[in-house]
Amino acid sequence: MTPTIRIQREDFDPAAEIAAMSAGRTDIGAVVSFSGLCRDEAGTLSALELEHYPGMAEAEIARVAAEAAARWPLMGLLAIHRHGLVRPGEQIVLVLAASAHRRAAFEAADFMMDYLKTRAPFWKREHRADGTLGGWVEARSEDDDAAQRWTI
Amino acid sequence: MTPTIRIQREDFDPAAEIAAMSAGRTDIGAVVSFSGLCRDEAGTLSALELEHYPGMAEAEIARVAAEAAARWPLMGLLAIHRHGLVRPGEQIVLVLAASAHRRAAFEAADFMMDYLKTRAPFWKREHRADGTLGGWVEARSEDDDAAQRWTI
Amino acid sequence: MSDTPQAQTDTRSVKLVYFAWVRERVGRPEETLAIPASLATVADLARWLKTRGEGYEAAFADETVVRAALDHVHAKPQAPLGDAREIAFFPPMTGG
Amino acid sequence: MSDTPQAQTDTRSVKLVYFAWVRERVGRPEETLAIPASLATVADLARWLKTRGEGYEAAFADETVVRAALDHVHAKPQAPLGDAREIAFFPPMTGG
Repeated sequence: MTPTIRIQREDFDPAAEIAAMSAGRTDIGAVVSFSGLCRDEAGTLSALELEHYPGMAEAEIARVAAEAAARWPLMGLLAIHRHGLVRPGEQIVLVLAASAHRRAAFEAADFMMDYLKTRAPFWKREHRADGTLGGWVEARSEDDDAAQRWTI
Repeated sequence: MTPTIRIQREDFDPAAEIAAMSAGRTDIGAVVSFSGLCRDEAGTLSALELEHYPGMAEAEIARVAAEAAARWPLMGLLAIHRHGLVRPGEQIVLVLAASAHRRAAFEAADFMMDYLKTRAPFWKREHRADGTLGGWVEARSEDDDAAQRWTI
Repeated sequence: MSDTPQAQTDTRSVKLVYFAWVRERVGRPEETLAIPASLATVADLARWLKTRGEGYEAAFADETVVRAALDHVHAKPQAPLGDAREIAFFPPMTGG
Repeated sequence: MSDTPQAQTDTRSVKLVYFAWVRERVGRPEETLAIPASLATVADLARWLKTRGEGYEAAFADETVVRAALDHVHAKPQAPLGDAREIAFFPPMTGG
């Protein structure tokens, strides 16, 4: 099982990715998908700008994916993370995990998201609806707490 | 937020359901989907036959969904469960949960699946690849254990 | 009711429905029966059904396995039957 | 190295890259610098950078906040620089 990692400016199609992961296979019992979307923060946000560290972003997500693949019996694992400007309602991140049984698929997807949040080198900055440039989004300590649920 | 519950013989399209749940909304930050698929059990299975208790199936899933909606701040919740004959590689069940933040979406989808497994009145019987009718699938004690992770 | 002498002859009509291997062993998917009004709980009813023949005996052989629902709501063995109109018996669920 | 007298004059060339508000405060996305070979750890390098001007001082004001990576791998403040060719400094990540 080779994880698929993509860092891209373009939007993506979760449906196509889900279909591709299970196409022609009859040993997969569970597919969990997580889609992270840009919220408009009650109308105050016009876009999120996602800066990333090219090279390290791919490498770090690949390391987290390899860790997930070592911990759970996965039949498919995919992570797509966008960079650049993302508008409210648009997708930012997609994680898919497939396994014979649901517990592995749920836990692997949950684990991937916790580690993407705290280890993948991406930084969000707000562009406000009033045309001004907002600040950099601050890391949330609850994200660190979430990642620490997993012993790695 | 009114949960959507569907019990049907026909297949379903997770992509369309995911799209419908977030269409035109800019307050959703996370969508988790779970797709349960029919495995071929290393080629020994030709189909699963799903018997259900009409009326109670809808009512019970609606109760579990209402419990999930009371526990997590959800912006969308959907469960589709098929009955009748399902072939290897085909979908059996779909759960979608949407929220502002990922933790609620993950937990609600996970909770829904644990309770669908142990409380929704569906019974699986195997149709074997050699043409014989297999036995009724036995309930797994680990499914009960999974459901008991949640205090309700 | 069960402590009055006439109670044992009182009956009431309920619809019983069966699923999966309970249905197969009983030999029918549903039936409407006049059950003794003295049956207080789900377990009382299951024990009474067991006396109705081999199929029922096989279905309810292990009383701790068969599950029940009263009017579409899960019910434990000790649950009172109340005025339930439709009573279901079935194996542990295996959906999802 | 740091205990030999000549070490302080030895230098080696590294590529430094900065992201998000660290990049903004430093005033550039990257630079190649000759750094003293005596700098043993990530924290040593951060403290040395802080002496290079106001922008650096602002970027590294709170040493416990800025994160680092050595050749694309996360590194703690006490991590030895080793022979890393590309050293990155950035705020806590907020992707996902």
